[in-house]
Amino acid sequence: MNTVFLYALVGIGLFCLGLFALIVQAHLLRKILAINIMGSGVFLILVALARRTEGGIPDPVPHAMVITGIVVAVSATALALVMILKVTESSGQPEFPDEESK
Amino acid sequence: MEALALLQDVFDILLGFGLLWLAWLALFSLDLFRSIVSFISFGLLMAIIWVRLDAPDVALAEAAIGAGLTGALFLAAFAKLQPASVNGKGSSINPQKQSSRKQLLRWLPALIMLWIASGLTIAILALPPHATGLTSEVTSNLTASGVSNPVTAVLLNFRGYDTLLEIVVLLLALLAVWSIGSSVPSIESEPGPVLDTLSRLLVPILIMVSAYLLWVGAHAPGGAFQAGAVLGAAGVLLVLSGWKLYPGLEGFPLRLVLTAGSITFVVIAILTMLVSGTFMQFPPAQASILILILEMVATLSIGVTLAALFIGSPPTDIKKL
Amino acid sequence: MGITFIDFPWAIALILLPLTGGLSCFLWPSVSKILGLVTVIGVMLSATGLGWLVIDKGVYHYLVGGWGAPLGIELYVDGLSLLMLMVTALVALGVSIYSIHYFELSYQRRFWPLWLFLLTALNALFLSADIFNLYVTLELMGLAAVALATLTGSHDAFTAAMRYLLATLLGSLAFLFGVVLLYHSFGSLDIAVLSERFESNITAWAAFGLISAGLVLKTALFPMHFWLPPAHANAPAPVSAVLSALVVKASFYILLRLWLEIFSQLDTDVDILFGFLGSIAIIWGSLQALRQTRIKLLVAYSTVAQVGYLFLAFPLAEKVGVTAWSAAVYLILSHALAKSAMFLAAGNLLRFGGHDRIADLDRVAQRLPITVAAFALAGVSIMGLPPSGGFISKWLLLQSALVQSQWGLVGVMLIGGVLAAAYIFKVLGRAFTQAPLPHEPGVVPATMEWAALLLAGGAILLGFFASEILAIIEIGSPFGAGEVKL
Amino acid sequence: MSNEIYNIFLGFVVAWPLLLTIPALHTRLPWPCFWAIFPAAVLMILPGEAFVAPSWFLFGTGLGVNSEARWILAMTVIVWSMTVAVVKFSSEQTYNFRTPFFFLTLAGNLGAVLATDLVVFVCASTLMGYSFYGLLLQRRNESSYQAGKIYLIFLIIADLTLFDALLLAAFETDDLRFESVRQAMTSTADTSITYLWLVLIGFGLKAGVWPFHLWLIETFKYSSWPARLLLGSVPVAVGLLGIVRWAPLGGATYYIPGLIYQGLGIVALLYIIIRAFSRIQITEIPAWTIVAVTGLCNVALGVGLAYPSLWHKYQYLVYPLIALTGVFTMFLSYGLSRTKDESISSTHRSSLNMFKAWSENWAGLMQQRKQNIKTRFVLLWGTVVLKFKFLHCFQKWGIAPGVLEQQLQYWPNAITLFLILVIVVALSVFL
Repeated sequence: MNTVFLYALVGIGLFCLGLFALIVQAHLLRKILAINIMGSGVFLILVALARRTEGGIPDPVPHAMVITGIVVAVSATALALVMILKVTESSGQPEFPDEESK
Repeated sequence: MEALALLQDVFDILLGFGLLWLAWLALFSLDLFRSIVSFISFGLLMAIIWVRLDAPDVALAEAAIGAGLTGALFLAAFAKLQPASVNGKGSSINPQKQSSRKQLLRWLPALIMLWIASGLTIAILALPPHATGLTSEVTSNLTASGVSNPVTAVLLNFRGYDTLLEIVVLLLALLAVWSIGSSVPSIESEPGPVLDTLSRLLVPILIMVSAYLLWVGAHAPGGAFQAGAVLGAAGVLLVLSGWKLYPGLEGFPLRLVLTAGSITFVVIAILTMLVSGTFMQFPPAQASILILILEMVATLSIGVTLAALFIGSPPTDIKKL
Repeated sequence: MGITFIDFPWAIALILLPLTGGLSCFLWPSVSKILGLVTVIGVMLSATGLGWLVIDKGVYHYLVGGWGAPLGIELYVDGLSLLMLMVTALVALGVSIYSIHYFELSYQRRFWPLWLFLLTALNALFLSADIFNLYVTLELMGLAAVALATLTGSHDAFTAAMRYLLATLLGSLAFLFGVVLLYHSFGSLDIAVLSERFESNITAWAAFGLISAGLVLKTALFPMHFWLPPAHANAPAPVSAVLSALVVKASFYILLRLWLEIFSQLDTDVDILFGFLGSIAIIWGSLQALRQTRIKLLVAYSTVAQVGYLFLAFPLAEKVGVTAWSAAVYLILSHALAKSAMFLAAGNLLRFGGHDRIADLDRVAQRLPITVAAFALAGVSIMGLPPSGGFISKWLLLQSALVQSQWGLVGVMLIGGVLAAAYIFKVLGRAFTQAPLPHEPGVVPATMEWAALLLAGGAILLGFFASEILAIIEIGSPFGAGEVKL
Repeated sequence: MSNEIYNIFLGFVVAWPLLLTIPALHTRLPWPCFWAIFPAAVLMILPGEAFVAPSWFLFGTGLGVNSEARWILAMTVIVWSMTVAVVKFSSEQTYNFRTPFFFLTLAGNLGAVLATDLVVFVCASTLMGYSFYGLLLQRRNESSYQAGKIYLIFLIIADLTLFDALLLAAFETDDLRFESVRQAMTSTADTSITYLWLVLIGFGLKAGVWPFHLWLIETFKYSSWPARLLLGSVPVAVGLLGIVRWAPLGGATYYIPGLIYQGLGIVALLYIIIRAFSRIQITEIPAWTIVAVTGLCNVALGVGLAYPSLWHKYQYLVYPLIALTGVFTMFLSYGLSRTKDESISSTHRSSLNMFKAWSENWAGLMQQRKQNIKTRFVLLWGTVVLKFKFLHCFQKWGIAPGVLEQQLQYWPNAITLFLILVIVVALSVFL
């Protein structure tokens, strides 16, 4: 059972690390990376905790949920990346305009 | 036996810390390119962890979509970003500008983050060590679902409605990307001889792998999304080696292929409603063939959509309209 | 087979119609206008059919795939979700009529599929009774909304939409985290099953914290509203209308639903926190609206203020339950209609004058009487003047505050009313003065004017059907037992 | 005439002008303004009392007509028809965009007159008040815009006050008809004083009762013909009617408010007399007359509040008096417009000058003194401002919200706040 909680804690670590980067990193590409890593953290917790079954066969529902989640994440990432390009094109910087001046 | 368990624990701990370290590198490494490479490695490590957690379906999806395609998307964006930001006012990443206020802005979130992490840790450790979730429900209904792989059963039968919406999300992302329509031309490099040969060799293999994953998904790890992602990877490889879609196919045929997955889903859902009276209720006898049809078309759509997302700019036919 | 008219699966039609509509608009872009309009009319009919069904037979359950909870996904319609679906259909109709002439040809083919997918997401969201399914619909809605918000293509729009995208992704992730914790604590994703199995423990409160914060971020409650004004102000007018009228409300709806069904079992003081933030949002949003020099920003900040009113229902519902919740629902409905009308009217003014600076809005009333009338009628509802939907909702809120002697909240609501009157007359007053036109005005097609008036008229009409609508809210008694007294 | 038809007709009287607001209707109809008033005129001469309460309407309340309302109705019909006759709204060839406002105001006015409960009265008088704003701005110049702005501010405050009063009334009683509200307010002393003051102030603002007469004078000076003629009957008479209908008169004794109100009325009259001899322009006279009349009404109301028995004895006089006020001021405005047009006769003017010369000796002195005090005050204030730099303070206050908003939009701040919210929400459950 240790494995379950070990990986769940790693998931929390990823989530918080991503959140931290989402706040402090100005570069938009890194913000998107951060969102992706946060998502991975949540998925990790979801799947890790699914192994708490007694029979040894993990609960398949979280697995399906994570596959759905991964597809959603890649969709959001693709959209975000194109938008970063647009923001950069018009402002010359891959950052929010208010953060560069600070 | 005990030594083996200990070894496994050590392996798990190493994997966990490796994952955190790669995440740190991806987020805070000074060089953006290194960050992205770290992110791709992060995805691969993640796939290994999924295997460790007995989730081979997720591992396949992660390796193909999470690490592979997302990584490729990031790399492509990175490549396009370089000229864009150089043409502009130049990069603003200037470490000397850090004021004391900015320092505070780093410490305060860090503190809060520690607080949240500890709160979540307590919340998760408080969970009971044993829980069955929905395992028993899935197993008892597995025979009626038409497939023997429980994950595929959940994805395409028990919670097929979620999957329908998810395919729509993917399509929507493509629509959005096309609507925004980056004016930065996609990378048009001459493929070197290595890439050229590689693509000639790899693409047929990838298509084979995709078909296998699709077929095997009914009773073993695999399925539409994994197969679609592999197909998408083949598409990416083709694009990278300079392959272009025949212009006549860029219009309606391409759009039809892109929407085929969703359309088939909807059509089958309505057909089942007409037959059994309930939306998306597959009759157990026909369930396996219906799911196979669904997965085949969905794989094609997902693969093409992912490849199109990688290219980014809409086909000329769409631009004209 | 023998499906009678009333047994027709209207709920499924509400999801499949816009979905197929969106797909066909993508396949045949040249006829997307007609396809889109037909779809939206179909959605309107389906919503009416569902309404008939639910009013006639009570709460509606649908087991998708025939599995049922906890294994499969269920659709669930009670009075609350029915009203949300109906107002969605109505706003969608108005916005679609408006859009026919608003977008240029090249934008039509981009707008319609995205918009119909957004409509799919909204309908699916209001129908769903499964928290993971809610997550998927939230993401679908968020991505579609962001994509639509970029349609103007300006630099400001992209920056604003980027911020919006990050905020909405973060909100969804927090929500998903909460869903994960709930699933692993109670072993189900179905709201009804969760509600049965729920018990207050440490994991539950962490889930509650994550879910509420994520949804509050998406609902743009002060101080989480940072993304809303620029995103709503820089989007094309029909998109702003949908974002303000429906998208913000969708996340509030989820919060309300989960609060009522699941988290009411927690012993919490969060309602006081929500009430406090809501009060600040009212004052802050109104003050900011008053400071703006552009109409669209003014209207966007007004949304921030009106969202504040929604959250006042939480502390008030402690004692008078049904009345306060009904007030919130009524406010959602009337604000949806009024705010969409306002954004559409602002779009007309923008089209007419080529700008939306309030100071230069002179001499519009003479040229665009219908638009100004729409703005004024919507303003009446936003201010909460009788007779309008806004009046009924604010009346109910005030009444519940008075019954509990919550004088602070009464004061906030009254000040909010005065400020709302001030910012609305800041625009309306300008429309009556005389000034020569500096340049050739743009052409505003009649459909665009009448669409705005239709929605504004709906907001006023809501004031006349209070008892009927309150009766619909009671179906399935989502807010517990009790009766609303006007 | 059967009861049902009578009831339907009652609703029709109010709904008809509302319907006519639609341009497609009133541009096609010959003499639309006369037709708009016509049902009301018919109702005026129809015998009998009626009360209609359509259940679908707001809170299930309704409209009604009785002998009291008939007086006011008669006044409304007379004043509106006269106005129409004088101004001839739709005689112009081009489409006049004020015409809809005319119909809206009329509908609101009729609704308020026929209202039998607080909610309908509020709805109708709100509609009337805001559409009257449209009529006021017919001249479309900067000064009329300014005057309209003042009117609007007063109107909004008045509506909010009345809304509070309405809320208070609903808090006390479920039935919002005038009679039951009056009874409920009389029986419970707790809120009734607050309610009374809210009503008095709200309608005082609406009717331009001294000291709230500022908007009345300004509006009268700068507004156009229809608005001037209607001023006495639309906002003022409806305001007075509101006080009479809403206030708990004739029940409990409100000695102190009654006394204050009598005092206010007398002060108002004195003030107007002084003003009249110092610097009133001849065109303003109707406006000042209205203020004087409302001052008189204040005295009467004060008496009624202080001595309920007197109120019972003479209350039948109130409605005719209000009706007379409206008609009288309209004729006054109309008459003055004629004299002004034909230039005021010389004798009239000289007598006016005589009054002026007489008054200036006395009032001019007051004026000078006032000026003196004012200068001193300004000087004092200036030193205070300079010393404490209050001005800068105020400037900063103006900027502060903007700066704060920018800080809120700054991404790290925003997300940090978000995280704090997560923690606070989770903790507040836990604790």
